[in-house]
Amino acid sequence: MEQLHTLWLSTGLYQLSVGQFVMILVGLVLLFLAIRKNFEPLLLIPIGFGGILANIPVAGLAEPGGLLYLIYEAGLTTGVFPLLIFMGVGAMTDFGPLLANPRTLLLGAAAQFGIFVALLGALSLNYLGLDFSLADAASIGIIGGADGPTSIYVASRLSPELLGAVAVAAYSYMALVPLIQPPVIRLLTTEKQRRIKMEQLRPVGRLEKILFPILLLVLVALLLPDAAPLLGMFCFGNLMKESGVVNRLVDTTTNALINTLTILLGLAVGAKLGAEEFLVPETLGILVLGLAAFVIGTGSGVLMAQVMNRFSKVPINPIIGAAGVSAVPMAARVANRVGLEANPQNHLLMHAMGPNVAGVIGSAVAAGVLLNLAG
Amino acid sequence: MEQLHTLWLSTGLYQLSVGQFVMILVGLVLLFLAIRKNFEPLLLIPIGFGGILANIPVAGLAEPGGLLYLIYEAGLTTGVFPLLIFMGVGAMTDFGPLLANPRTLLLGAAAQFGIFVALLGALSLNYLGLDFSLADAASIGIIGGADGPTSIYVASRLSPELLGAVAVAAYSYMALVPLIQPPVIRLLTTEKQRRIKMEQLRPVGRLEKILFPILLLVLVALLLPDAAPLLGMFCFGNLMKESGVVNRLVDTTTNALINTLTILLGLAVGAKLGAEEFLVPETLGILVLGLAAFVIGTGSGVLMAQVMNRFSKVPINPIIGAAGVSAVPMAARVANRVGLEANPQNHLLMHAMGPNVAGVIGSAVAAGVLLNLAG
Amino acid sequence: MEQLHTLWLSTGLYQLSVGQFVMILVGLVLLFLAIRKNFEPLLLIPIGFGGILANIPVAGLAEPGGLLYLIYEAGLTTGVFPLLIFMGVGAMTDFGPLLANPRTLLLGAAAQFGIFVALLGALSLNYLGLDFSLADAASIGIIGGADGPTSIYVASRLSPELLGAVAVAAYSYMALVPLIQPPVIRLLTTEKQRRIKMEQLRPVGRLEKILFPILLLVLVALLLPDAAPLLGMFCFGNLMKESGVVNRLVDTTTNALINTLTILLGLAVGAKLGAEEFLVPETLGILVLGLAAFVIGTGSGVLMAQVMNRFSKVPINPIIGAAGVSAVPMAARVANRVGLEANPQNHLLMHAMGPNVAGVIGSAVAAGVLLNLAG
Amino acid sequence: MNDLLAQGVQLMVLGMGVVLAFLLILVAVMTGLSALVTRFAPDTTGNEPVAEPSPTEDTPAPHILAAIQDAIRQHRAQR
Amino acid sequence: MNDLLAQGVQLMVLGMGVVLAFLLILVAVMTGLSALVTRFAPDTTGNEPVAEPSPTEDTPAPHILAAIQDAIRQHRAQR
Amino acid sequence: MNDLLAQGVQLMVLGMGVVLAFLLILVAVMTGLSALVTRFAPDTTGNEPVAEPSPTEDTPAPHILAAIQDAIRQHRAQR
Ligand code: NA
Ligand code: NA
Ligand code: NA
Repeated sequence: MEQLHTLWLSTGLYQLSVGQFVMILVGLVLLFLAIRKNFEPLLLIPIGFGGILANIPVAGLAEPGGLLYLIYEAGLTTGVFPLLIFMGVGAMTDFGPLLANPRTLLLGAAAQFGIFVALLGALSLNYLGLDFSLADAASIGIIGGADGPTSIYVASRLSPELLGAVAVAAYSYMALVPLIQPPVIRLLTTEKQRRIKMEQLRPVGRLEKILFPILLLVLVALLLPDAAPLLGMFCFGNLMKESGVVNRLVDTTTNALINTLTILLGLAVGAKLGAEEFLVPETLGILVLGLAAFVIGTGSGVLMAQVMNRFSKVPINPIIGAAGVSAVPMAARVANRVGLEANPQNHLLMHAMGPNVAGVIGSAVAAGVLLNLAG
Repeated sequence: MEQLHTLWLSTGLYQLSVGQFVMILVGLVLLFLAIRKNFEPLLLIPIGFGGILANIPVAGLAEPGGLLYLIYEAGLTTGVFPLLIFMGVGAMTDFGPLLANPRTLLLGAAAQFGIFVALLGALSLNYLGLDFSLADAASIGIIGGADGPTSIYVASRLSPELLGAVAVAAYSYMALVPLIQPPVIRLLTTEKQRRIKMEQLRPVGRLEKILFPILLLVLVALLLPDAAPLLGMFCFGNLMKESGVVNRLVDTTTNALINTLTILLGLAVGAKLGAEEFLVPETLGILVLGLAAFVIGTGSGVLMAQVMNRFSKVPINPIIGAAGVSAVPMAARVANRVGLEANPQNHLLMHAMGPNVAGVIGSAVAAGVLLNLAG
Repeated sequence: MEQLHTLWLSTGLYQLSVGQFVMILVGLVLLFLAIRKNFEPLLLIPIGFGGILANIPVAGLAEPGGLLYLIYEAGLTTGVFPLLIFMGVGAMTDFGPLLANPRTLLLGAAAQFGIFVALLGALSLNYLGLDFSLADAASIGIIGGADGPTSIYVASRLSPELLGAVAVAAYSYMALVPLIQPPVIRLLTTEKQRRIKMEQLRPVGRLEKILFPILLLVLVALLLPDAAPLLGMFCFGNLMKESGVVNRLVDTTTNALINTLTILLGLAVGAKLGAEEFLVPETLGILVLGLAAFVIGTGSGVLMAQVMNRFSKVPINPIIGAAGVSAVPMAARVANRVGLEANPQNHLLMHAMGPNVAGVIGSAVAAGVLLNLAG
Repeated sequence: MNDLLAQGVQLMVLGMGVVLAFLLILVAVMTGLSALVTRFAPDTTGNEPVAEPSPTEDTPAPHILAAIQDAIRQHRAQR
Repeated sequence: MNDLLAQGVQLMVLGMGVVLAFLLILVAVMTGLSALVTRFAPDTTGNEPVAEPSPTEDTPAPHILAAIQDAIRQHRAQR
Repeated sequence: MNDLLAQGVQLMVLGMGVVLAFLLILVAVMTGLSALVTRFAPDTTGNEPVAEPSPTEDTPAPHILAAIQDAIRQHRAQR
């Protein structure tokens, strides 16, 4: 009888707080979006499920000793998961289109503007009663990098308590890129500009592809060591791929290893979806600012392309500037689709891949600056 | 000369204790059973080999700093290995047959009776001079769950010093299911009952299969949070599989990840086969009680089917009640085979899969109760 | 402005020391050798890249909290990585040729002589002003074992500060085996000896192959427990393979698991390529002694074959003695090639595989002795 | 000792009770679920997937896109 | 220093001694093993496996069983 | 608070400056790289690999060698 009482006291029905109930609903919504709407399911299924697990009362999965807590400590407090995932991303990235047209790097640079506008926006929200430190603002801004591992790495370093909201915003908006970007692109371009045909990209040889990650690494080492963990692992993965002599390592890196880490990363992020951390006004601010960052980044990329067209004879279709936010490869596909709407013969996909991967480098560089100066 | 002496003093021949010698023989027997008799080789080869390694004198593989010790601490003291393996099991489980015939869940519930009888039995053995606490008795009872990761998880939480014997008993009896169950089934059924044909199972749609793990998770969260780690990870794996949108994660989970963890889990369990822990009278008690738990669980499942036939017009072949112990998928196969002996046209395999996976849920629920009340 | 200064102070250009610059060049050379010259790329790409990362100023990747440091601590301070890799090597090794011709074990024993000569050589270098302890000398000697995981395991136990140089030397000379061994072989054999045809190897049954790793394990347990971690894991991998009943575990062990660990091991070794540890006169000594160890080991193997031919009627082609250093399977291939030069009909490959795998056992035994007596 | 046995019996009663209760509730929930699904989403009980297999799942990595472009380029070159 | 060299020589003698001794014992054991196997289990020296490849190794997961049943159901439906 | 905003503006200017500067340098380096490669290693800009696919990459494990020998033995036996 006493034990029955003990048992009842430890049921969820007795212990569940309103906040936990709401967060379980949030988790279910994420699962719905992932499964039914195909919102980045590789990440949002583990994150959503982890969020539910973290909010089960009594079980304490996200508290010291709990499974999610242990995964979080092992992989995110240390930074190991996002860095190794970034290695895998590097091993899946082809810099060929970028090497064939290096100036598209500037599109990837410009599109990072959204990061810093969102950062300022976060600090401004302090006037509305929210409470964001400079580090918090940097963690929010990096959502505009449109790159999951980079966002998670920065937020786990600077503002672990915001990690849940930042990661959810980052992956959600990446999934929403097909809805977010087209109106922005159309607003900032004319129909005629969107019809611009671009020159066929030159083929890029193996030697160039091998040397690129090495040169990038050396530049990072000399100029921006703070970006070395992220870009270093990224270049490492890419060099393994392009070297062509360690295919078995590349195979594991891009399959078993990245898949395992993706599951664990998602669960660890879910551990940060505790009600008391997530159900705060700041989260709303983060969601709004993240969206703003995506919009502004998209716009900056497009405008940079317009500016470059002023100064260059070889024209750039400004649509591909939008791919500079990264959100690989979704943003490049969106650019391709918008281009096809304007001119059904105009396949921009490969042209957009250049700024797309440039955006990955750009936001990693921005992450380095933020970690150095806002940390 | 002095060094030669040092070397001699550190040989196994000089240092080997009788207990270690016996345990090395036990390890060899496990390897023989695994390789020659095909006793759950996926687990018993790593466990048997780990047991031998743990008993090599001087080397100290199972002592602080040793490899097996480190693996044990990383994966079993934390509970991470059995939980992640349970995720993999979830990703390999099909709840279709259970969804097509929900009342077979009751068979999976009834078959857990063996757990609690063995628990009582363990406490009774205290009268014969053994020394089992309530936690110990719970760890022994859970052998009757006929589910490796569940048994190991519970034992590693409640009675780490019994883990070796519990795991060996659990996997050995799972391998012996084809010998243990048929006589029990025949004793408790008539030939005519064993010939009962069951209705064709209805097909189950994808939506139901997706919703099931989510509903199960919500029920666990509300009613039995103590079972949340086990059933949560199980449902997570199952949802990944049924969602159909993260196939690459499912592929890794059910191959590279579960295989790696199986090897490490086996070695870690082997670390608990040290002579001083295993060669005690308690081990004999554990082996006897484990067998009893399997027999009683099998019987309870069959009898529950008989009871259900009293109250229902749609008949259940009582043989499939035996599959309620779990021991997936061996017990379902045994049920199929016993059914074919009675009626060569009567394929019970799919009907037995329902109680079979129900037994996994049942023992995880029982584990939750035990962890809460006996911990 | 102040922040710009902060940023400038943290650039690599400002902070890079000469030593770090040199080590980055060393890393680039290793990458060049790995990619262009195919020097053991599976290890030297991760090691070389890890070496560059470790020498990026400010980033602190190899300092406490840094990624490489964490990987090093998790995998090498504990010894887990080389031991699990050795399990994978065991799962890829076929003892058939050795079982068909057991006396070739003696070639694998003799070839370990290089280890001990290099050890003595290291101690002698103390007269030239270097500073090697007995443990250091043992770590250097083990390079002559021509076996990566064994060398790394011993060095990480006995002299972590020499690990970088030892690993680089070991893998470089393994890659250089096709250049190092042929002249030594030709010097110590006559053309006529190199033409010796060897008897066809008998087929070896499955039972023998299963029993071999078990017997080896038992011998290690009884006679040389210090070699138990290395040889135990090696035998475990081999038993899994030969048992034929856990193919899915073997598949993961020899692919996803060993590949992941190889990447991590390489990066961890790179963490020990810090300028202040590597750019010391001792490193030059290590490189010279490592080469000497390979040469002497090769010679000892060949001479042992000559000696055995004195006492046996069944002749051994002395070339295959060179394969006793291990460097699997490169040294066996070199033996095959040198044999074909002398007699284009004479395929020595399978005959050389016997001493080749014997050399793995031999150096693991030597490692056990060194760990016991020099530790 | 007697006390321990009593605790054991209590645990047995409670444990089997919880297991049976939980799985009975689950039977009810599953039956309800099945009824709901059959009523409101009957098409999905067949073999058709609930959602069309999404083309964006497991998105092709950029290097596949590069390979595609290579193919396009060669195709154009041949014309 | 001299002392260290002496230790080194001792280690060399002992080390090579142990390596040779251990591998010699292993030669003896392997030869004995081979003789025993050839005498008592000669069939297994051929290419036949010791035990028939067990059908229960790597047991098909339940969802494969489900697929099989699906196939059976469709087969019956077609008749 | 005002101070924080000022820091934010500074961070924005500096951050965008560094991103643009770094990527501009990278553009220059890539253009240089491309020019160098085209001048000194022009053959490699085609589709031929820089080095012949090395036969020693991913060296066949010993058990594959054993399988090969098995095949050779059987082949000889058949003659
Ligand atoms: Na970006
Ligand atoms: Na069960
Ligand atoms: Na060796």
